[in-house]
Amino acid sequence: MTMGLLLDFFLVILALAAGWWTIGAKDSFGAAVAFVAYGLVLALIWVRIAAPDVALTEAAIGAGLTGGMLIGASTRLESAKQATRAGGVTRRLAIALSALVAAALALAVLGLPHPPPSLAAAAMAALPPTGLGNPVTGVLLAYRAVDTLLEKVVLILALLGTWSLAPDRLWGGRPGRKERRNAASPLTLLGQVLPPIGIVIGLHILWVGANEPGGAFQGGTILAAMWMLAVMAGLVDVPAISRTWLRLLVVAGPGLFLIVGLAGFVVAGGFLAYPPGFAKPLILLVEVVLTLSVAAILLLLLAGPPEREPPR
Amino acid sequence: MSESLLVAAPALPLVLAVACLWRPLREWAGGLLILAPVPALAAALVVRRSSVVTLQHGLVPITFALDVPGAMLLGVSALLWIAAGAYACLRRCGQPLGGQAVVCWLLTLCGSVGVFIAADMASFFMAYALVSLPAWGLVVLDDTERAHRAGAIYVAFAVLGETLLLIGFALLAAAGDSLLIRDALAALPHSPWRGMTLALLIAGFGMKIALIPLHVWMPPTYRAAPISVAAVLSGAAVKAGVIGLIRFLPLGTVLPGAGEALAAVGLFGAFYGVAIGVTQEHPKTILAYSSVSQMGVIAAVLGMGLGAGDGGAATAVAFYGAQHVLVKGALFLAVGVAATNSRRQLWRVIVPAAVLALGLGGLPLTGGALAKLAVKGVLGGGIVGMLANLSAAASTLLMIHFVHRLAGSSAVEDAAGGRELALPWLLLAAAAVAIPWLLFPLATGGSRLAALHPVSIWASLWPVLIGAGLALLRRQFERRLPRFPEGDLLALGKYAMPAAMRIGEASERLEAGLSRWPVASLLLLAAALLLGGGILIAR
Amino acid sequence: MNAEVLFGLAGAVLAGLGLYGLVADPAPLRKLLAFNLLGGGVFLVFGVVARRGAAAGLGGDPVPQALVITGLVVAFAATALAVALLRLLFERTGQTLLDTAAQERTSPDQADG
Amino acid sequence: MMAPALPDMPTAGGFLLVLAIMLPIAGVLLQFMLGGRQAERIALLVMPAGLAVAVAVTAALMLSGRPLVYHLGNLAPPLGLALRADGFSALMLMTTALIVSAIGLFARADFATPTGTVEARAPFVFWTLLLALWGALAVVFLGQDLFTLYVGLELLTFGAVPLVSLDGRAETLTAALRYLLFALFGSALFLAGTVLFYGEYGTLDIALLATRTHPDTTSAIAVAMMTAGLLAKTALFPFHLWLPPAHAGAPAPASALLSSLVVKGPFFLVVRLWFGAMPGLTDLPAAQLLGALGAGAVLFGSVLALCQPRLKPLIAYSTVAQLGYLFLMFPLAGGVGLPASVRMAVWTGGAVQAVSHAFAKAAMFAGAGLIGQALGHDRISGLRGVGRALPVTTFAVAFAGLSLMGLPPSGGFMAKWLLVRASIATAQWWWAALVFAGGLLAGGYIFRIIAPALSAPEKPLPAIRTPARRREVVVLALALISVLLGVVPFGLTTLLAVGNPTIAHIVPR
Amino acid sequence: MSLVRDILTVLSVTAGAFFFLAGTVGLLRFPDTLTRLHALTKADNLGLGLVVLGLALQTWSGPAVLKLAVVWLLALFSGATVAQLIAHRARDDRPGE
Repeated sequence: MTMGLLLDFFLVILALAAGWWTIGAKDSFGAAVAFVAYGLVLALIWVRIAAPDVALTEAAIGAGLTGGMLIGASTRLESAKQATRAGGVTRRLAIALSALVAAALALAVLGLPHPPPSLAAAAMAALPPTGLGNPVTGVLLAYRAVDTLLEKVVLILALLGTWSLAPDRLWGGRPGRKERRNAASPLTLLGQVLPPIGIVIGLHILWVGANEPGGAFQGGTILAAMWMLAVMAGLVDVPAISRTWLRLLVVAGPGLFLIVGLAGFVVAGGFLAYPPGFAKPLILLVEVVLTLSVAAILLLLLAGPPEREPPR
Repeated sequence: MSESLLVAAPALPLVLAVACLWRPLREWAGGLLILAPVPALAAALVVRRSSVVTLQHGLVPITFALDVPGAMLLGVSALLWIAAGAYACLRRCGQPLGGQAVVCWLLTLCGSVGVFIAADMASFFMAYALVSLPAWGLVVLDDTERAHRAGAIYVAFAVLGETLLLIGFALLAAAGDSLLIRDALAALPHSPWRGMTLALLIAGFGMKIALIPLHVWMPPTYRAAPISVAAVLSGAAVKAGVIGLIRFLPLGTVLPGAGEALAAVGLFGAFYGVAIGVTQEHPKTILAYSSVSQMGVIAAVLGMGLGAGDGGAATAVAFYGAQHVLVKGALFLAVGVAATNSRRQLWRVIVPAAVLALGLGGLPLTGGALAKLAVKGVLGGGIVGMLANLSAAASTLLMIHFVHRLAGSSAVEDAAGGRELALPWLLLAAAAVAIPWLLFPLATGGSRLAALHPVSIWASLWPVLIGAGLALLRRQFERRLPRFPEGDLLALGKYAMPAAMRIGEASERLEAGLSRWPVASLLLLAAALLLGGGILIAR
Repeated sequence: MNAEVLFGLAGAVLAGLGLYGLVADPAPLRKLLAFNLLGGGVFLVFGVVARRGAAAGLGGDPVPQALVITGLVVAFAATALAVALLRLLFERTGQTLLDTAAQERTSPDQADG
Repeated sequence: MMAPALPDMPTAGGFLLVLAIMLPIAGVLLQFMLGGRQAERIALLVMPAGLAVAVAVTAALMLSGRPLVYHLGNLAPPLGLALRADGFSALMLMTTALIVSAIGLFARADFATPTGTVEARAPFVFWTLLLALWGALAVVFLGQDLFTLYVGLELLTFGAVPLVSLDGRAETLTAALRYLLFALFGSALFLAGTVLFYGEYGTLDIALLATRTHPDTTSAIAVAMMTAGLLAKTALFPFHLWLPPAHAGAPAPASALLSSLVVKGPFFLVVRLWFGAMPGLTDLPAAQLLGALGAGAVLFGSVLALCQPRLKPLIAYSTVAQLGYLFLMFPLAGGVGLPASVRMAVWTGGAVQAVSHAFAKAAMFAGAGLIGQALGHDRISGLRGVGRALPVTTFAVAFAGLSLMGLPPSGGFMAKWLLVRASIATAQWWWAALVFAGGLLAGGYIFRIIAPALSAPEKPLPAIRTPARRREVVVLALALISVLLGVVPFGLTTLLAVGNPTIAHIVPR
Repeated sequence: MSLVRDILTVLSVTAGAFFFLAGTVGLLRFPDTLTRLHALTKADNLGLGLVVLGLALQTWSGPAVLKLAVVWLLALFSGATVAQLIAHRARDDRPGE
């Protein structure tokens, strides 16, 4: 146990150091790199506190996607005019107030009750009818399904918001610039070899999500990463945003989820209720389609607003 | 049946106002202006006193009732509205009035009628707002720089008055836990906020009746408004404040402090109005200062009534006010009519106008003399009564000055309109003479003969004579009189402007600071900590 | 001192670091990084809450764990939208400052059609 | 203190709540998929349906006198999620449905897909986000779970931010970015509080929390953080830095939605938190702090509105000011021994203020849009003569102004009257003085618009593009509703008492 | 038997950790991009391989060993590619060549 605590202590030091670096780094690029490190350390911490599903998500989203996106942004904005640093008084006040709020938060955490309240038992008790083995997936797709559904709508709105920044003339066009394919580039090789393996792994993570750590979002992230890799290697191009199949792909997941939910009114006596015996297949079906939608949305979010003329 | 007239009286103008949004109807607007006040007049004549109508709609029931003071003021106001309406459309020489004019006129009329019959606070407040705010659209009708300046001042004071009243009414309603004026008033003497309530109500209504120093809006407004508008505003609309004080001051209860304070302010205003008025040039401005003075007398009477717990003051004041409605309305129209006459025929206007004007000073046998007689009892014979007599002398002085200016400055208004303009004016002038005689017994319970008694005649004559003497004196010192701008104290506003600008600039500087990200976000953190602290401290 | 307390305090400190960056760093991109840092801290506290609720043979309460997953996705969506805005702002103006536009709100005639 | 009530059981008709949320959401998905002109058509189709659902919810509440409750997936809280509509929710839902529909009709001219194009950027984004905002608000008004509400708030932010920068000018981009970042700041704080609540009570369901919460250190910190986060999102003074540029910079129909509805979402949650999840907080000094910030908003926002040279920023600062009145609810509804009639007055006053401001502000911004389009600018100094050119619009703006000033018979008046009465009854007359000052200042800034608009132009106006009569009528209708709310309160007290145990017992049914 | 496995695991993982450490020291101490890459890729690929080997000895079940092998191979492959990309970039950026 002490050995474990020592490891935890080490991880906390690492996380704090990465956090400190993220805030204190001289340039944005350094800060973004530090943030990726922070995300990875956090992922390890999640493993330490018995939350492997969160660890996977943190690694994929927190460190991977968010980090990658911020690193990309920091290189793009390198030449941005730098604002003057906040004045000494501001900084001192900021330090004082942030520290006070953090102290309050710490105080609140220390004041959490014993024995702690928990829904773990309730979540396990409600799991058999869904046919799932992983209670986290149960929470995400059955008990609190509406959160998950709305979260997908949040993603779609973020995508719409990103697209809305395109100039009118380029509306409907392809995001990003065309990557040139270069047969000699190692990236091309990577783009050819890795995606098939990645897709298998992504689907595997989705599939095991029903019973073990993993699930739609983590799987979708890997698929999106593979797609992005192929795009970067110039093997495929990002589709034009006016493509009907693309739009369909984006809304298919939440759409199907919604339809299944509404069908619950008829067949299971309630919105987002699953008919007994069909719960697991339905949930898996929803998850598969969600994974595809998530992959598409993530790719498009990474690709940004349309930058090329729409197809005629 | 006759009670339905009580509903029709405010409803007809409102309905017509809404209907006038439809353009073709506005072609007949002139007729509408004359027609709209007719139910109110009928109601004043035929509806039984103490009849109550309650409409049970909405959040609060709307209650209308008619008592003697209300009926008197309602009737004469309706008459003035008819006459002024006729004047307004005759003056346009057959051209249609603008939509803004018609709608604002009708809305103001609706409010003007409503305040006299409203028996609950909600509908009274509503009517009071109607009589105050849409009138802004009438004040600025001439669309001149002067009109807009006056309009801005007018609306500022109207809104200020409304807001004071809102809080006053809220206090009153809280005291009585009822929205009926009668119930709320009955509870007022026991209210813990009695002083505050009275102060707010007097200040709010004082704004309307131009109680010093809240009078500054009145001269520029009347000066800038078209003749017919000035007539209804000075005659009818101002009486919303009078009826407000009648309705909301607990006149049956002895409240010496408040009453005497009100009386003192009122009497001061009665002289102050004259003092500034005699330095003015324009007849409309002089009439405005006369209103300041006359309303001061009314406030004094109410104050004495309040101090003595004299419930009869209400009727006396209403009678005094009714007389003022007709006279002041007729005098404003006279300014307009005078402008249409050539200098040689001017006497046809001047003579009747002079009689009416001197009536305000209490010339024997006029309505003014009757009015002064009616309030004499309330004022008493002491120093207050004496001061009231002296104020009559002062009024005479001011009115002689008015007639003088009226004769000396024909064509002060543009001389549109023909001879037929005189018709509504003459009608009103005749009413101003006759109606006080009709109402006198109703108001005082006494006989008309009392007014014909030589003692009474002398009592009202000597102030007039003194006033005439003062007028001669004034002519002697004409050149040496100081000149005050319209709205006298308003000139102090120019010192307030830079202060207001400084507040604005300071706020903009503050905003520039607050809209900086670090400032706002630090404040957010501070707020979070304070909120947490605020919850924990109390634990 | 046990692991939960340790991680809980770490979460609070990380949140404080994030708050400081969000308040004091003038560059929007750094604010965005700080927001994500702050989010990480808050999620970590949630993780501690989940860990404390370990029961029924589970290493942690699955409900907060699931909520963290949803929260991470939402935070990512926010980051994506903000980055897109930042990039466009940079392309248009060559800078990404938040405070100048507000304080120089004097340009009189930017009529909104 | 609120009597501890048992968590609500699902009621008949609860499915309406699902529809109220999912109808717009389904619309968003369809719009995104079909795109182009279909986006507008779908929005126009969803409007009557959503309106009907809102009416049905309100009617169900009025008839049964009980709140509607639905358990999603037939699973009760704490493990499952509940939706619940009490009187206040139904009122806000109804307001949202009406305003979204009105603004939808109004915006058709601004956001028509041009002929010859399959899909244009601004129309597609606007129509989709219109329904998205509707769905998000429905979540905020009906959600019972703090985390679902968090997701709803994010949905609201993500729907609102792109609307701010819809025209793509650099200033609006900056405004959108400020809005987004500050809103995210608020989200993080809200989330931190949510976490603590779960850690302490093992549930996030508001009805369950109401029976479990006690004001210990952790809860106090949690509530403080959540409240601060919500204040950032609702732009209460002095956290309003993002609001004026965002609301003044967005296209007129979008500004109308943002100013009238979107800022009410977080406010609604503060009410939920303080009166629902943790009853008893309003007795504490913290409630006075909220009231004080509200007072600052009223005074400061109004003074700045008086200083603005242009119409839309003026209206935006007026929103900052008017939001302040809403926060008077907190100090006024406190007090352990407070009579139910006073609570009633506070609730009704707050609700009427929220609703009438929503209608008035929607009318104001829409009217400002028409004026701006007609004149080609929105400088206040150049408004002379607009009254002649656009009489209906000017009339509507004046009417809406009446409500903002709180003059009778408007809804704003009714709200202020009730708040003043409550402040007298609770012997906190300083709030009455604030209402007094706020009314005067509002009178000032409304007068600054109306007076020049009604005067004759100095020189003949350049060619005015007269808006379609239909659009003017929509603006007028919005303004009239805000005024009529004071006269015809539509059974408001009865509705507001539904599901509000502090006042339910005194309302006659 | 299991004792032998444990000993092998400890040796293997320790050796792996040593290579990681060496690679990291190289990353920090070497003067330019190419030499740093040199230190990092070699040492890390070998280090990860040794760690994976140690872990595989512990699990000793088919699928798990397979997964570990896949992890190592993917890391090798992507590490190699990324090193190539960085090296290209470093060469292109080097001034005066």
